[in-house]
Amino acid sequence: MLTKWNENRRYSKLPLRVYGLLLAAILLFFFAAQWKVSPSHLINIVRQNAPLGIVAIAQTLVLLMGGIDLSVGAVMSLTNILSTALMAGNPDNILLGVTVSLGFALLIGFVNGIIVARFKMPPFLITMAMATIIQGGYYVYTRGIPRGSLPDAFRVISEGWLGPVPIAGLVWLSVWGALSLVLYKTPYGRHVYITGANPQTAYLSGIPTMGITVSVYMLCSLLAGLAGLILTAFIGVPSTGVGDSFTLNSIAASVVGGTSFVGGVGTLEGTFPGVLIMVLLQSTLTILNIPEAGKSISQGVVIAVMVGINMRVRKPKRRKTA
Amino acid sequence: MQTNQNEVILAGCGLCKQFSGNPVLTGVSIACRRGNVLALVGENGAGKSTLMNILSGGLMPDDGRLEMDGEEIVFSSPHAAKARGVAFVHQELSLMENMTVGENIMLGQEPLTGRRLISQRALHREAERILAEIGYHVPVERIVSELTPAQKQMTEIAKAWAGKPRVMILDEPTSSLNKTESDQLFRFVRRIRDEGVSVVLITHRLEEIPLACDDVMVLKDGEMTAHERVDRITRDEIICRMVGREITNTYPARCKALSADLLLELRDVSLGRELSHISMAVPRGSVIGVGGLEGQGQYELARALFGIRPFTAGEVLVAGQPARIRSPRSAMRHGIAYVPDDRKLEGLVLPLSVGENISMLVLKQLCARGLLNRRKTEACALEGMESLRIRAHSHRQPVASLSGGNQQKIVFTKWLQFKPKLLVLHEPTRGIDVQSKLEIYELIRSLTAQGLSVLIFTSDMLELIGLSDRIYVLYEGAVSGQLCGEDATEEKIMQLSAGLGNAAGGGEVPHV
Amino acid sequence: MFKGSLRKHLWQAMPAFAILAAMIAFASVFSEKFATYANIKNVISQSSTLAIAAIGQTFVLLQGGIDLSVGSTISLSTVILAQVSSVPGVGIPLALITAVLAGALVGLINGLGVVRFRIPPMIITLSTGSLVKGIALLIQPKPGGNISVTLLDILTAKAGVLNTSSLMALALYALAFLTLHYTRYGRQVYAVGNDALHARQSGVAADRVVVTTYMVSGMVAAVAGMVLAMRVFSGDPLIGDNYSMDSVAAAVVGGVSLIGGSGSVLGALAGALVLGMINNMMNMLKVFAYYQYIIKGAILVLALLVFRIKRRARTTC
Amino acid sequence: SAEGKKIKVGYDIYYLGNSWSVQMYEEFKYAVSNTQDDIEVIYVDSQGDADKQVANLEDLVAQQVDVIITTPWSSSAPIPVLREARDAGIKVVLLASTVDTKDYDCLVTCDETEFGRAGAQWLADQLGGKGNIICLNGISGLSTSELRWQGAQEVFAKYPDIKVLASPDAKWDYAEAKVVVADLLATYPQIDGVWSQGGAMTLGAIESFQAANRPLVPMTGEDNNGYLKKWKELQSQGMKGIACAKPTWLAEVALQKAIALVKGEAVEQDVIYPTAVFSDDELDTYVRTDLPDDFWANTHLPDDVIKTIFAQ
Ligand SMILES: Nc1ncnc2c1ncn2[C@@H]1O[C@H](COP(=O)(O)OP(=O)(O)OP(=O)(O)O)[C@@H](O)[C@H]1O
Ligand SMILES: Nc1ncnc2c1ncn2[C@@H]1O[C@H](COP(=O)(O)OP(=O)(O)OP(=O)(O)O)[C@@H](O)[C@H]1O
Ligand SMILES: [Mg+2]
Ligand SMILES: [Mg+2]
Repeated sequence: MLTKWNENRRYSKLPLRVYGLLLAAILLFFFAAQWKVSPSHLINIVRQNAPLGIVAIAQTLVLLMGGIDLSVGAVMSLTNILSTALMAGNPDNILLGVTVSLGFALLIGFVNGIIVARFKMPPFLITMAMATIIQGGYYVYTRGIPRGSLPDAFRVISEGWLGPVPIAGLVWLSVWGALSLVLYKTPYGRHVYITGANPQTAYLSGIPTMGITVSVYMLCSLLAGLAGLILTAFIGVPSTGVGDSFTLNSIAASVVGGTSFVGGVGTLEGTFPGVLIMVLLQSTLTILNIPEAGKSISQGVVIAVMVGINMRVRKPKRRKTA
Repeated sequence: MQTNQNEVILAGCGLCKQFSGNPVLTGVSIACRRGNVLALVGENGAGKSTLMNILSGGLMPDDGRLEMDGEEIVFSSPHAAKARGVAFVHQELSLMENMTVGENIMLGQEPLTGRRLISQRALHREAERILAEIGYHVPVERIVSELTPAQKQMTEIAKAWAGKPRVMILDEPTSSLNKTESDQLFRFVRRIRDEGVSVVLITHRLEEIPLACDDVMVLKDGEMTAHERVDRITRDEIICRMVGREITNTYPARCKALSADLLLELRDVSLGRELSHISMAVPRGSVIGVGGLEGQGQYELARALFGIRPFTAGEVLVAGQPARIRSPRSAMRHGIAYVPDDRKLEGLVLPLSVGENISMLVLKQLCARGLLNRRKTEACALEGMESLRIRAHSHRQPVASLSGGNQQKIVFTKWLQFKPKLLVLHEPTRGIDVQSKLEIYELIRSLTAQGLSVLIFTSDMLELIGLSDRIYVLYEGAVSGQLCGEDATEEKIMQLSAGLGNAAGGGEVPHV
Repeated sequence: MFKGSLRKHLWQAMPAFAILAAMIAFASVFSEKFATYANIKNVISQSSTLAIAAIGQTFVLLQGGIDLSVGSTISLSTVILAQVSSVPGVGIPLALITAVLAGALVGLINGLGVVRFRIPPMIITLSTGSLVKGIALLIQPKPGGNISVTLLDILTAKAGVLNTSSLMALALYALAFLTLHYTRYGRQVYAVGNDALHARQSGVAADRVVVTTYMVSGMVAAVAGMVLAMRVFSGDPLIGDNYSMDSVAAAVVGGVSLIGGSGSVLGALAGALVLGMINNMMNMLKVFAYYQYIIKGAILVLALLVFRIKRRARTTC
Repeated sequence: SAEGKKIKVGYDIYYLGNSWSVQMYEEFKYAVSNTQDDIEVIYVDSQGDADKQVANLEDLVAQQVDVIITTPWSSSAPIPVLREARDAGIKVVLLASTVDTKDYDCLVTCDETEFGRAGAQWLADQLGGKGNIICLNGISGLSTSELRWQGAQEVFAKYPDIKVLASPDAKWDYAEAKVVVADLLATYPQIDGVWSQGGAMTLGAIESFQAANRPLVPMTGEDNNGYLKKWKELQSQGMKGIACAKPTWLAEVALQKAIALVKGEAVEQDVIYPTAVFSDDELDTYVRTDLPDDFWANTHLPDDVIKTIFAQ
């Protein structure tokens, strides 16, 4: 029994260490707030960060598949502008706003995926260029002044509670759960890992690598669109560039959670604490009233140290054999 | 064998090594002597590469010590070992794909001009000289990624030799070489031995041992089980020490008559300028071998069959029906499986586990209600490991941490799970130990008995002769002749390989 | 003329030169003001900061890393110059030395983070970028400061369309070209970028090579910061932000592989000029701002796509 | 730049991603369409990037415009290029933001420190010179943000009993402010007032107070319609607010000055308007419930133009 447990632990993929770091981050947060904060504030933090949580899951998927998507932030901004413009405060238009903005998100993911997969282009630059194009697109569309507003009914996804559970948090957790199931329990998910770790082997094993790549970029954009909608529900207004900061944050959260850039390594179970660690850190710094310069410094140091700890323990330094 | 002074250059005493708690070497001692060639043999995963890594500074032993010229020494890095004259040609090639052959060979010792800048001209001239010294020709200005595996292997050896080492360790250097090339290598090895270099040669082709080696050392499960002069030990004894029991018959009996029922037929297929008008027939339940010198179109033919770079002309018939094979997926739909020659790049997914690699082609079958079933996937993985005796601690271990031979077996198992009708094997036993080889041969035979056909591309002459029911020999992208299993001899094959047709009814239309 | 792998590396830079030529031709035809002395001078001075930063980025990319702290290092360098250079007497040399040393230190931290603590390059450089930005904000919370006028005169002294800064950029390119292609160190940078493990097995002190490339990048970014400080005649803790991404884009448009091991620093020069010219070209063609984003993105994609350089299948980020 | 010739104006929009900047640009365009003079405008966009702004100004110089109208993103970066422009005989009009030298022909703006002071003074009065407050800043390192904060600090320094609990950056951004204020509310049981640099931050702060079920406290803000609407909505519940306003019609003035300069008329160098302050009583005249949040109240644009620009 014990050996069995031991063996399970040795080859376990659950990133326990990240949860350890999360615990540390929570303690630090409470310590900084001198234990005055009520634990329900933590639930609120989960609620408020559902957009980041979801977009980080999206980013993790792409990283697992061996890519990267620097256009998620722009997609979120686009969804914000499109959905508010289309809903224009009218509850009857919610469906229209949601479908059209998610449709655009899917289209962007499709273009990203096709260019990356079909023409074997580096996703780092392609998605970066895509972000610029999207930005230009919504400037042209809005002429600089975003229009429209949200019907109150729509804001339920950010402000609503089911008893003690915030709906936004629920959406986040269900996205996590659903994609975990897909990633670990379906052939498709396996194919994502295989394609990410070695596209050549994947191709020679009859895995439709092009389809996998395109679909993952589409899924990523779709999730970014969803995150953008929830963010919009939070903000309640259209505003250019609301999603921009989410690109780098989603990558940082994925990596803090143990996902690697080389593809095929990482889990969604790590991304969840990764996101919370990032935002708790941010809140801790606000509470401690650290000025911007100090925030910048401590954020840099803490992320580096956390990823460093994570990496170091995961892969003990060893000179490799042939 | 004129033995020279028995002076020991590099020695390891009582070396021990564990990986995550699993002992791989337990108290092995080894001595590399001046002017001596030591053959190191053992099953896959016996610890040969690990031992050599320790000798050459790639790994630190957990216990035991190294001595050089009688003094204790600690190599902190491969660089340190190299500086002391210990060169190691790794089992897995370690060339810089984006550099030229010459730049690779001279890496770290580039000739400098007066202004301390690299002289590219002198560099390539020098590289050419080193290659000539070994007795090979490889175009020195070619980018490495464009080379054949054999050319890469030679470049690798030249690179090691460029540093004028006193101890040269070669880890399975012949696994990607054909007979002529191997012979050339052995001539070189004998020559540098006579110059006083100490050579350690790891190989799974036991017949090569007498050709070049003075001593044999056998490893089994991380322990030394024999250390003898070559002339005092027989091949069977070596095998016995390796596996712990006696093995006699190496090649299983071939099937008597080829079936008239063709599973695959190639009619006049061509591929650009690389393959021209090839016709071949693969009867059901047979093993068809394809031989020839390196680079005569074997690589292209194997890959075209699997749809990676499809034929540009001609007809392919699968089970009598014309088939359009445009991609690996369509090849798989026709029941074709392909075990590629480069396992790391094309056969495995290194960060994933043994089980995930084995089951990757049959995921659909392992599902229950659309979701992967844990019990089924585990059973699949365990059965796959069992069938080829894959040596791993657990099916959840990452494939990257397995020994080379075991990795090769995983690629093999993976494709067997797929239950193909035609198995295209490209150097299937590269780096596999004798016993496992035998097991694979037997497996191939038992599969053919059940109606599976096998098309095997190999540079191992004995394997080609021993296993094939019919042999096609390629020369410059065309079939230069075919031989029936019984008639095949090394000479005939060599003749055909050199483009000297008509050796044995070569060129006849391949019908049964 | 060039032997060995250099020919291949230079070949990869061709698309960037072609795009550059096409852009110049297009703009000269459709805008009478484009090919004027005043504007050529503008293009050159607008591109020199990016061109210099791209040199360091190229070293890091070739070695298989990425440096996203370039932008903050540039800002820090401007701030150091603004704070120190006008101290009477020792100001100028002290400022230059401090800035370069600071850049080297940033690079050292990046390098050690990568080799000692195995933090992915993108993350460690983003982190140090954040750290350095904080330090720059601490030193000088808002744009301004006193840059030495003597220094300004030196660095903006003109020689035709070129000034000291652009001449410096050219000199750095020549130096980088020789270093990368004609020294053992350069060879090692490529070797590590091809495969760090194999390079190590071949006796390359890979860790040291990695660390030095980050230090080169940091120091070169500091120089880029000086050039920028002269352009804006002040220190500014935020001004460099865009250079991190742009320097990567410049190098990659110039054919430097994001997975390391191939490409040439000359390509990075062409890439930097392409990027540096997009804005100018559109201003000269009077393209309205809204469309500039779209065109800039499209040119980036085009630069990579049109020529569809066959890369290794394994293109990670 | 002789009489009767077409006047070439280079207008630098400092940041298209900022609705205030866009409204100012619309105001400028409207003024252009109304002017009697024969002018041609070349627009460039600096994307809130000091470095890009310098490049854009250089490009305007190369195009030999007669006058440049720019909103310096950094108070020092454009100095060399503006000098170069003036050496080339180009007039320079600074709009809504200044540089650290006098190397310009005309400056049209409001006093930023006054903006900070006015809000802070009002808040201090509301609190009776005593209480815990939080302050929401823009972006550290930008002159607007630094100047407004400087003005506020001058006032708070006079009231030793006013304690600034925290003064984080919220980037004039609604979402950022909402998160930051939520964190501060969770930590500090007693917050008596909010000083904000405006933008959409005050709106975010109000919503966070509401979400945390905390009583509303006096808050300062800008004439951003989103904030005004919220304030109006909550006025009946006792919400106390103030809006400092930097007018977008400064652009109209800038154009007039630019034309005058090119024509060789005398123009005073510094045209500095006082910060307009809207208090509770004036709210009704400025709030526009029919317009979106991104509208800024202190404008000279006629209603029909506003309606087309901000059409829902
Ligand atoms: N070596 C490879 N490794 C991974 N995926 C590959 C590889 N080659 C092709 N693919 C993928 O397989 C699918 C189809 O392959 P196919 O051979 O038809 O490529 P292709 O688009 O025709 O390219 P080309 O025109 O260069 O031959 C695509 O998803 C492609 O991305
Ligand atoms: N880095 C590692 N981590 C964990 N286990 C390892 C590692 N390297 C080697 N091993 C294990 O050590 C054992 C010996 O490996 P080694 O590579 O020395 O075998 P070998 O004798 O060279 O076999 P082959 O003939 O297949 O090359 C194998 O069981 C292998 O799984
Ligand atoms: Mg081995
Ligand atoms: Mg094709």
